Amino acid sequence: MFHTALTSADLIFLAKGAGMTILVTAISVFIGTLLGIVFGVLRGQLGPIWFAPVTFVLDIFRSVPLLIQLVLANAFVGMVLRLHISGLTVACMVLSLYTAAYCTEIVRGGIHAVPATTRRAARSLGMSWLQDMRYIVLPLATRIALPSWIGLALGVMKDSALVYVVQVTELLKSTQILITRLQEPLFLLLICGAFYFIISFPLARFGGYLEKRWSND
Amino acid sequence: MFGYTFQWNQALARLPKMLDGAAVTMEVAVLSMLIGIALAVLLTLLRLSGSRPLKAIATTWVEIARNTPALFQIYMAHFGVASFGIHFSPFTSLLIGITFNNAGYLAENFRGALKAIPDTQTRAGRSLGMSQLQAFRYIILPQMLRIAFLPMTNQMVWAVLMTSLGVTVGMNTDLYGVTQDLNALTFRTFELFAIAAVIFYIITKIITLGARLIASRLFRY
Amino acid sequence: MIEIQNVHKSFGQLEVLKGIDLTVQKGEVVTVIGGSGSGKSTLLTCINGLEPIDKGRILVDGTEVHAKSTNLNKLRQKIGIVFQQWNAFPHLTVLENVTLAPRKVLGMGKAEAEAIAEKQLKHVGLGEKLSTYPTRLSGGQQQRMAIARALAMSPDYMLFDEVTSALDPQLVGEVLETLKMLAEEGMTMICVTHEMAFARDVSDRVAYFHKGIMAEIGVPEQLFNDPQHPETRKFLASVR
Amino acid sequence: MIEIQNVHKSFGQLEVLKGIDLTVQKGEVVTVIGGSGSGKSTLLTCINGLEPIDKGRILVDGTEVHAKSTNLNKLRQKIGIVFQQWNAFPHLTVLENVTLAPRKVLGMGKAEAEAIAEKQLKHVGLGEKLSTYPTRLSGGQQQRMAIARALAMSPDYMLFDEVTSALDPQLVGEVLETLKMLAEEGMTMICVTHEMAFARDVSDRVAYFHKGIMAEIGVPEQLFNDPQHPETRKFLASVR
Amino acid sequence: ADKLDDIIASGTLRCAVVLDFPPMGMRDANNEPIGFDVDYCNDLAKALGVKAEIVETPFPERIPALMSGRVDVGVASTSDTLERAKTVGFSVPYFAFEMAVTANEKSGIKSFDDMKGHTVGATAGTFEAIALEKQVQEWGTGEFRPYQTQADVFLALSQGQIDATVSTSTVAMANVKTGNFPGISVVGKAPFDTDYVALFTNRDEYGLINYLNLFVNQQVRTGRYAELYEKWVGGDLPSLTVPNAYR
Ligand SMILES: Nc1ncnc2c1ncn2[C@@H]1O[C@H](COP(=O)(O)OP(=O)(O)OP(=O)(O)O)[C@@H](O)[C@H]1O
Ligand SMILES: Nc1ncnc2c1ncn2[C@@H]1O[C@H](COP(=O)(O)OP(=O)(O)OP(=O)(O)O)[C@@H](O)[C@H]1O
Ligand SMILES: [Mg+2]
Ligand SMILES: [Mg+2]
Repeated sequence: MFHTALTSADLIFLAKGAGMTILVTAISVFIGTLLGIVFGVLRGQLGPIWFAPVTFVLDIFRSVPLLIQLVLANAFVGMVLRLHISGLTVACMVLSLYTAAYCTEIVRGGIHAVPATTRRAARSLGMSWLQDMRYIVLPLATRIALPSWIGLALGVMKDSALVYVVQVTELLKSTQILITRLQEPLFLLLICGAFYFIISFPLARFGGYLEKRWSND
Repeated sequence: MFGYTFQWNQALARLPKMLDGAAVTMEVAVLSMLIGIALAVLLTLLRLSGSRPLKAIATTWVEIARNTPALFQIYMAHFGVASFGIHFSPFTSLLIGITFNNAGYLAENFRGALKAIPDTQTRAGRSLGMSQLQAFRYIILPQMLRIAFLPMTNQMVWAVLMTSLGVTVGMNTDLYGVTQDLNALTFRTFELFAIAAVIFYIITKIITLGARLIASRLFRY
Repeated sequence: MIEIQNVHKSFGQLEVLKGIDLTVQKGEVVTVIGGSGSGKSTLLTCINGLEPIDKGRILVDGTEVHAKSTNLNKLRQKIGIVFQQWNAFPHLTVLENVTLAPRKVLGMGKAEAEAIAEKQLKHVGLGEKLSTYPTRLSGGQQQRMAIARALAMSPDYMLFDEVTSALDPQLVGEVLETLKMLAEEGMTMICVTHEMAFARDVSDRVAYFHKGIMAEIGVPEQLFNDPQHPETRKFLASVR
Repeated sequence: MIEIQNVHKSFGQLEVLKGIDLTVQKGEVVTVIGGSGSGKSTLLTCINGLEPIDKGRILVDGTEVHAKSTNLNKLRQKIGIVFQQWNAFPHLTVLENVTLAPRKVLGMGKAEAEAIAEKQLKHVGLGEKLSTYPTRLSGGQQQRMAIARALAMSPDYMLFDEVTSALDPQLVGEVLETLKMLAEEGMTMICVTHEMAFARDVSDRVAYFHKGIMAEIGVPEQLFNDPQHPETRKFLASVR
Repeated sequence: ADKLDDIIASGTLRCAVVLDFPPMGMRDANNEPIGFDVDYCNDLAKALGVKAEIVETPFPERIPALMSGRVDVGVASTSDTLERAKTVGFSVPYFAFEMAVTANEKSGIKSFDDMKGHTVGATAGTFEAIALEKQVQEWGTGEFRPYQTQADVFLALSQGQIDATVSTSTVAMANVKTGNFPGISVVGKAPFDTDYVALFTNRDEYGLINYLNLFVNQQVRTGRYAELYEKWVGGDLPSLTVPNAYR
């Protein structure tokens, strides 16, 4: 195949970058999803009007390039608030809210898709709001929302390539560093692309499979 | 309360330059959408075609576009393909990268939209004497575009946001590139990028509202 | 005893119930008929407190449904309700559909809940379908499951809202049979229905609703054979 | 003249048509009845070449439908077909639905196509709905529009596949009236239908399909009053 | 307490260093940071009696990194322009660059003026990028492309995406020497002003700026500056003072 100057140390370096990508993604998706669930449920309870301020704020996260969000958050936290927070933290904060913005819509859609009559039936049996949420809405909404959620999580993983601007050395940045030293751009880029693909592709397919299976019954 | 003195005048004085940048951003986004839609229709047709190699090419395109970061795709369009001696300007590289991404995502949307159109529609067209292509052109395509209109609007928004990644391939005329250049000159990071953020926000709002307007005029059924 | 006293109810501008009075005794079967949009469904959802009311009051065994102090979840345990649209919980098996509320609401143990559920499911003729998912059931079977699900809470009252109107004609019979059986066993029931034969056979009294008013109420023979209100006459003529 | 000669057709393992012979003369109205899955729809889609056949041949005015050399698009212009499922083009107005094929297939000018379309739409009673979108039409109106759309191509033959079976009962009449009118005007028609009264009134001949076989064919009086085949008898008993 | 106190109290000095800017900042075979700026930061930390922490920052992110408190001091070959001094506080210059033109041999460019009409590039946000972009605008022909990192510039140059670049001569020499970029060579000087670069920190940290000034002075006085220059660059030691001017 290729003749390459890539050493095992370099591979470990790349692996560290990949680890950082996964770490940032995992933290952000976890927090973002929790927030998304809270916001999504609240929206359902409060209605669109009362929830409008939150909707507006969340909408900003979907309307401004992530790169700018990161640069701005970084500048704001450090320059304006003068808080000493690591780049990793800023990256996770921004990505979490970014995730939450999309996740709120997914959760709302999932809850909305549970027929009102089914929920009425649950309440008529004497179940409380919480029981209805827990035993009826949660399992049903999950089926509807899970495929989109998988798509979102993978999207966040891909978008996490931008956190290099807050000095977090994730996979793509690690690749660029190695390109600097080894000057084998195509080969290194292919390794990097393959990594994203190998994680993303099967999961995306799995999401598609779930969607198909659950939409059938 | 802040330990930082905002100097908005400094940044606002550069607003005209940033608006020029916004125009370039729109240019890239619109072009990438137009070409992207055409390519996506083509990819959709290829995926429907009986030919295995054509199907494989289309599927590979769609899956790579959807499963790797856009930043990676743009970087690849500039530095990756240059390893073969093919050189694109930053503008072209960015356009290629975003278009590649758009086409992949849109093709997937179109496929979903197609599934929602019953076969009987094609049958009805064919029984009126239309050829396969006529039935697609006059009956399926308009319905497909309608169903996929919302996803297309979202993709347009993403295309605008993706232009910010052009800086990695040396782009400095788009909104993000201009902002970054100005930042290098003045170091007023917060003010400049905040203004850029507002401009991006306004652009995306115009797109979504415009799309709604177009949809209400276009799709009256 | 269910006492409905001068109940008014609007959705926004639209006045759907314009002062309804009706008392249903223990063991009585009251059937409600009337045109679409006359407020029949709304009345049922008011009785078990799913909808608030604007004026008047509803008492169930003396408890005021819409009083602030009323524990609705508790009250609803004694009022079973089955709706027109099948609303099986699609992610649970038939048995789980029926045991869910007894276990989570009444805090019953699994074994006990399952014993009750099996009994009720056999009662409605679904003894063979315990571990089937509702999506695999016909509409009629789904409705009977919904009845069993309500019965598993041992309610004192049952409300039925056009439980057969979304069914294919050949499935209507099996569900009506189940209702008839319940009536014969002495369950107190309010049935909204479009099945006139059923109303005539099973009810103690039949009420005719017209545009938010209870235009007429009486024993079946009288109401069907000698309707007093001109609207009742029109309605009966149209459905025959 | 439509000549169907020993036509066989399978979907995979399933043999759907097992040797059908039928000749329809100019001006004749043939009705096809039969149980679900007996191959009625399949036969119609074979006649206009939407489905290939395995054996036998179909001639329309002497042209073999499934010959390689046949220009199907051209052939289909003389065979109008209307399906059970409404297949209005939802993105076009009623007028555009009807003018599309004349303009794109026949290359007609806009004015000419619209004149023809308006005439046909008036003919089926939709003269007032020209600029409405089909989603705003009732099912019966949609079917009548589909008929006008087919007629606008000035076909010599019309095939109807259970055009009323997806309709609400009160809408069936208006569509059958339209068919009757066409029949009276001398259109050559093959109608698949479940409406026995219609078959009896309008057809010159009625064919009974059973499991891919044309079990019986005859004039309506004979087929309905004195069916020869035991399956025909069974079928007629079941639909009465 | 001011920042100087904070640093001493925390026991760590965090320096923003650009690591794709050889020989000032780069990575060795183990991908560990090395270079002139890295050593300079270590010296500063030693003087303060604390541990040094190298924070890699691309050129465009140097100031945000400082402002966001992610680093204490920039040791990042930062030109001390007046425009920037409105935002951050600079020390006296600690290094001075001559600007050199590096060209792809295929382009036929032999001098700075030959670049007219060609596609040229430089690292976004640097002194030379700003000057070169202005020059291209004055020429009125050709194209200027800013890349995010110095590495991308040389990658683009060797791939033939750009024909020439202006960079600090030290960087140009170091990159050509690595042999990573076949077909490029340093063809001459660029007639830009000498690029004096300074350490920087927050504008209002006078105590720390004072300390930095003294530290730079000490580095020269003790010969450490010459030593590091010999180690990483070699050749004639550039003067850090400006004739006929204070400071
Ligand atoms: N949640 C609601 N919000 C607004 N309007 C409602 C709501 N529920 C019912 N309505 C309106 O109240 C009126 C009475 O509705 P209701 O469902 O009680 O009628 P009904 O007698 O049950 O009719 P049907 O026989 O069609 O079921 C209708 O006009 C209906 O549109
Ligand atoms: N495209 C197809 N692929 C596979 N099987 C098919 C297809 N179309 C029809 N069939 C099968 O062929 C058989 C005959 O179908 P057809 O639609 O011709 O029946 P039909 O007489 O029109 O019935 P119905 O009265 O229900 O419309 C059925 O068993 C059907 O499932
Ligand atoms: Mg109702
Ligand atoms: Mg059929």
